[in-house]
Amino acid sequence: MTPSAPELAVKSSHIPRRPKITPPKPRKDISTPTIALGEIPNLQILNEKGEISDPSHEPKLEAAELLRIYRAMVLTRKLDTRMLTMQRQGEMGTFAPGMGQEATQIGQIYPLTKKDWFAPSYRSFGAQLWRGWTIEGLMLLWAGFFEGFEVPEGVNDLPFSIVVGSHVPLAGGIAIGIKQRRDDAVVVTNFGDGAISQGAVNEAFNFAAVYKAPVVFVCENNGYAISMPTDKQVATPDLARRGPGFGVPAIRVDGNDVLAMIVATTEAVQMARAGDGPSLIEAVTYRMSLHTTADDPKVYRRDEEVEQWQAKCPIARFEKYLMNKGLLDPQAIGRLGDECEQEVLEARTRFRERAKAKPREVFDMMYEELPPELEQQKREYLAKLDRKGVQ
Amino acid sequence: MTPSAPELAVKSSHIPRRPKITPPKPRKDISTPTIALGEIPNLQILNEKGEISDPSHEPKLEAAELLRIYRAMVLTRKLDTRMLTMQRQGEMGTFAPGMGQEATQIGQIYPLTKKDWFAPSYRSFGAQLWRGWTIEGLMLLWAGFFEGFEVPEGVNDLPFSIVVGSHVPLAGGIAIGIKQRRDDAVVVTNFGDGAISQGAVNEAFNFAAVYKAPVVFVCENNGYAISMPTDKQVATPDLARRGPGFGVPAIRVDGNDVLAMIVATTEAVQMARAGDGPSLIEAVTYRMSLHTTADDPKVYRRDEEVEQWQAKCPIARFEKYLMNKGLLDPQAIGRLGDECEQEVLEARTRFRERAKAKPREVFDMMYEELPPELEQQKREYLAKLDRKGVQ
Amino acid sequence: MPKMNMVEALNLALDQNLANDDRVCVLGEDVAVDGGVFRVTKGLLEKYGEDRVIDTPLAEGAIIGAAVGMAVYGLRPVAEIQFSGFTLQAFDQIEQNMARLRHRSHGRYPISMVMRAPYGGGIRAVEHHSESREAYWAHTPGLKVVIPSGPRSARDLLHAAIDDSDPVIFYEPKALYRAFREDVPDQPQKIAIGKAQIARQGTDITLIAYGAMMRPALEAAQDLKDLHSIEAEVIDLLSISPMDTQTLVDSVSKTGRCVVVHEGPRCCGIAAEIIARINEHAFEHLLAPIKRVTGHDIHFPYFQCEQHYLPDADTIIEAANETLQYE
Amino acid sequence: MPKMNMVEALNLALDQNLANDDRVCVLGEDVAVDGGVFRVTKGLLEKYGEDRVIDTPLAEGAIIGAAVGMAVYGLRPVAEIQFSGFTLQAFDQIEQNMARLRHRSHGRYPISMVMRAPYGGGIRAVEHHSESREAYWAHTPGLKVVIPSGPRSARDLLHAAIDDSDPVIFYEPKALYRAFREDVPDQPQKIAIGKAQIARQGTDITLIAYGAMMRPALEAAQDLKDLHSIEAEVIDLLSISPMDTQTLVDSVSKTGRCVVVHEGPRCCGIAAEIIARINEHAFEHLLAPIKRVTGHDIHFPYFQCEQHYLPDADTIIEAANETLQYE
Ligand SMILES: Cc1ncc(C[n+]2csc(CCOP(=O)(O)OP(=O)(O)O)c2C)c(N)n1
Ligand SMILES: Cc1ncc(C[n+]2csc(CCOP(=O)(O)OP(=O)(O)O)c2C)c(N)n1
Ligand SMILES: [Mg+2]
Ligand SMILES: [Mg+2]
Repeated sequence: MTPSAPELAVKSSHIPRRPKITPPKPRKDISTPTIALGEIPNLQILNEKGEISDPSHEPKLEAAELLRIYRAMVLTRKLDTRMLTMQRQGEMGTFAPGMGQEATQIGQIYPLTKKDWFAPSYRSFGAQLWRGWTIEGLMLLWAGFFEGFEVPEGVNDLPFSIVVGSHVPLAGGIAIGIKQRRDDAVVVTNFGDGAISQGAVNEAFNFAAVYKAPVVFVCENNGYAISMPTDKQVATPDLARRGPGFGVPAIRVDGNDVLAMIVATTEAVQMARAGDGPSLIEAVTYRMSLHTTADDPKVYRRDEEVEQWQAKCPIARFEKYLMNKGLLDPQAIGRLGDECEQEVLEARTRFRERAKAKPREVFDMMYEELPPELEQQKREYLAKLDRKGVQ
Repeated sequence: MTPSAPELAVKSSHIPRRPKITPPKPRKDISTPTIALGEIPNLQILNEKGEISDPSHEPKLEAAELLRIYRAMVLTRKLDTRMLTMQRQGEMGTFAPGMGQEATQIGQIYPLTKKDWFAPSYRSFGAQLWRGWTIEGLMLLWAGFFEGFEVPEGVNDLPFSIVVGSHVPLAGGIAIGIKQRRDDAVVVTNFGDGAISQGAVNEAFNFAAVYKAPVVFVCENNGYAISMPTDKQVATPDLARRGPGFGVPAIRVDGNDVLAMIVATTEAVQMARAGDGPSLIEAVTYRMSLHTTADDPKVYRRDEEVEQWQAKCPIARFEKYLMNKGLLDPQAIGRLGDECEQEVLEARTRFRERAKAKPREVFDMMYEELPPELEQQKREYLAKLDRKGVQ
Repeated sequence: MPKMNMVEALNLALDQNLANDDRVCVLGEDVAVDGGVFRVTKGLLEKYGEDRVIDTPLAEGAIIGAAVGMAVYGLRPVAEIQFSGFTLQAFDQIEQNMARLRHRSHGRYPISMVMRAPYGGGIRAVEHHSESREAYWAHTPGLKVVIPSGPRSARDLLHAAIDDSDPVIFYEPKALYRAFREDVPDQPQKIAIGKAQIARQGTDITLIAYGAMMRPALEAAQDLKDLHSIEAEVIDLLSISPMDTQTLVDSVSKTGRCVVVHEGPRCCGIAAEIIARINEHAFEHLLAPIKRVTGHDIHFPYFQCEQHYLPDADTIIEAANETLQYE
Repeated sequence: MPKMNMVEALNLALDQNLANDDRVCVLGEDVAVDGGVFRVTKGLLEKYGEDRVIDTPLAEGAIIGAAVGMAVYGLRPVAEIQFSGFTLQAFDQIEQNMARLRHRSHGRYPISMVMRAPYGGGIRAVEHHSESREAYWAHTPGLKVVIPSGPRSARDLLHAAIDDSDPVIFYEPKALYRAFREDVPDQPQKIAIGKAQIARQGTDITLIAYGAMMRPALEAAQDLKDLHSIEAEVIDLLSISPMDTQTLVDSVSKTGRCVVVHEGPRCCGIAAEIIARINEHAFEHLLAPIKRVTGHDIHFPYFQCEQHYLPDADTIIEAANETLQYE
């Protein structure tokens, strides 16, 4: 019996002690490396020039699928760029741009089904769009409208977390629930190179390892936690090795290589689904843009460093690969870009229509039922709105 | 300029940026293994039969020194046993016996000087005695008398911590202070196999590694955290590997072998003093007695297990070694035991003399100066004592 | 009807809920094999298996984080924190996730879970084992906080807490765990979270207390009657948040005088909130300043002094008399 | 005397203390190279070097733990937590070590340190970035809590906090960081922690506020005067714990009426404590129930609604009028 979350429909009187896990269907199209507990393996499939550097792991994805992945990355970047403009024009609050991390974003949730779970941190536009969050929803919430946080129907995800690392133990908890119910879902959660210093994240590694919970930890090492470079955040040459210290197998992946991200996540998800427990993927990428729109990166990093990473752009690299494969040409690229831009602009229109503050709703969703004291506070507050003539 | 803690006597107007660290005097009498970042080394020097199993690391300590170590372990156990009797007779509060961990205790602080620091957890009788805490002081605090927590003159230690793991970040902080001041002191902190699951402890590993702070982490793996066996606490075959995941070199030591503990700690302390940063020592030992006097271990562990460990007793083992060396004979053992027993009993007498509750002092030590509101509460409280006729 | 102490009553409530609803599970340090350091979860592992009665590693933050995740998934976890002093290790998870996820998810993930923890003084414990910091949670929007005062209210309240679709902090007065026995019926009495109980009727003064302080409060009321012919009304708060303001206001409107009793620190404690509410709603009925008989704003004393520190019947009587004599 | 905003004034205080006392050091996320996300620590790294102006990994618990350790060693750390919402990650270290170590060590290790954190609403921030939970710390024995209301009090209070031999929580109203400028003398004015200031004299009603709420409170007082000829006395609390009860009681004894204003949640908030104290010490002078104009017991709203949620002059005037009209 598989429960349907969030409310388990049926109560079973007896829960079997032995796992009944759907055996994973090994994907024929993706050959996986080995996520390990010892030496940390490295994975890159597509090099910076867009050439296959590790043919043995090149996934055999269909053309349509490859283009879908490409489009998702382009859409992510278009949204990012547009939001920055909107922010600069005062239409958007402070937000965290994801430019440069598109491959990491799309790759990490590519192998998930709708019934799997995703617990993202705040810099996760790309993955959230792929999972089914709407563009206007994301715009709404970053513009300070509460309803942007509404989880869309059919999406099994947590709203993203603003508090660094604090959602990671929850991802483990969902996975513990899944395991208890012999559900065959898995959880993916992401967090940054800064987050890996949080006690909560390290506690979550241990819990997941102890319960062999089906959760994939994706650490997006984008080089910085605000101004703090990764090599001052930790004393190790990589972040992946944190995993084996807890018994969580790990791999270090070129996070600007969407194929490597897909392959590594596929293996990690298969492991989790098969009952083999958690794993940690360190995705090495770079935050091309600002930490948030309140940040000035010039204070703490050199332009040359940014330029070096420009050459490793995940979208350009994948573009070259697809062009070499004959799946894209400059025209198609232009058309696809326009299409994505259009999609973002249409969403912006819907966003603008919905961008109405609803100050009368701030007491909503606090509790199943508002207690009397809060009812009274609400009356007091509404009277104030009335006095001010606020609707 | 070396500061004297806790109050830095002189304010220097300029602090040098380059470390001026006293070069460590390599001990000729102790040859050390290599605490490592890769494969975790194991260290045992004295096997269960009291024979030297690793001659290359046998420390060349003088007879008097060996006997001092032996005596410290015996005294620790005598105190432990006596406190249990006192507790059963109602003269003592709940406390945490350390029986079986005497070698771990003495070994971990053996290489420290008075000006070094020690930040212990609650199960640290042996180490605290060695460092200069008095027996009656320890009795007082476990019997619920505040003054037992008074740090003796000349002892540079933290009072032990009851909250599992919470003192470990402080040890790191002291070490950061030491490093800032180019002081050549080091810090040793200990904690249990359960504590290693706490976020605070893992955060402290990272801080220490990042700042290369002179701190030695001693994890006393005594097999249990209350009822939780170590192999359910973590998913790794050992705890030492947690270190390298953070860039903290580690070693796994037979914690019932006091020579191995001394040798490993000596190396760790030398590393720290030389500016080479933190290290982690996993001391594999066993809690022979109760978790605390409120605990019934029969619920969660088998007698046979305890019996197996009895054979590995750290005191008996060292005793055999000293007897083989001709430094001890049954008579001397008996005499020394009686002496230690006597020392404990004399301390108990002093304890009993001082075991007077001082309810009028509960507002003391709260602040440098009591704020008016607390002055008022204190008056209120003293009036209540007056009414009750309590002195 | 069997007579039970509070430990047995809580165990019964957990047992019945585990039996009746397979979404319910129990997790925490030493709750399974050991049956809990106070034995509240004894025998549950044997009955419900290790999937539902879960020993956890030693990390309170992760326990609450995991429980919130399980609640998101649709389970109804009852997490035990071994002593309330260690709930601070989970403060971030409690405020940032447990209290907020219903709201943050726009209602999609109600966090129907309970965090149980023994709190309070009186058992000769070491540092950090005697605190009463329920006011932290009362000051935290999104939570409910309840505290029973005996075996029966413990059982009924725990049922109500597990049933609730919002996160409930369930503080257990550890001094009462084995202090006395009460009749505990087979089936729980439905009680609503947010309601206080009038434990003793009176007309001259209102004594408000909860948890372990109910015993000295009732004792004081009896003595006031016996020695001074004063009729004290005693209110057992039971639910700290939401608080049953109406019952408090009604009583004080009647008596005009009031003493509030709790163990926790005074500054910004529960008594302060009660005074503020009575000031707002029954100002015109007040005949004397409301007195606070509470813990002091100092660290809980080492145990040889705790009996002096903790509010007791004498202190309550003294405060009541001052209040009654106020002109 | 240079005119400064609060960020500059705080920077000056840190700079002077770093210069005058080499035990002082600054640590936190992004405080060194970046100069702090609000630029409060800008330029300090260049002047005092990376030993004393320390960028830390992203772990608030470890920051406070490290700072306590440094204080034990004899340094005087000023730890920055980037937003007060993340002090919860350090709650255990704050309560269990920072607040207690002087006591636990029987006076041997006074913890002379400051924890700075921006708090409060008004800057259109995301979730967890607008909270005001100073009451958590006021309820925690062993700490002091201060909150400035402008550049000058920020500078003087920060000096006092660093000078203090006890651990001080220093909350900075982030809405005021660049809101206005004040004359800030070269040398700090010695002010004692624990003292409130009468920001405006009056006879008809007392308005008590602190931090960013001082501005609407003063605005309300001006309007009450201009529109209703009411003379409101306005008190700037400055020190939340210890609290200057005497100044509050004296004022309310004179005016008989009082409104308390703060941003944080109402239940068990600072206003509740103030009401309790005035009730205890000035009961006979009270002519009307004391009103609370505070944040509500809900999560701080997403920023499009925050201006409605936050107390403002109008709401204070409304409350004052109700209080004044009470018979
Ligand atoms: C617990 C906590 N501390 C501090 C912050 C403030 N803050 C927001 S993002 C950030 C840096 C995060 O770095 P990283 O984890 O690498 O993620 P990235 O922003 O690079 O994606 C900080 C310090 C926060 N949101 N939560
Ligand atoms: C933060 C915290 N959580 C829970 C406890 C209760 N408790 C006291 S000792 C203990 C087990 C500790 O195990 P370990 O770290 O292995 O040390 P040991 O007792 O074996 O020496 C627990 C859970 C505590 N004191 N502190
Ligand atoms: Mg980052
Ligand atoms: Mg242990």
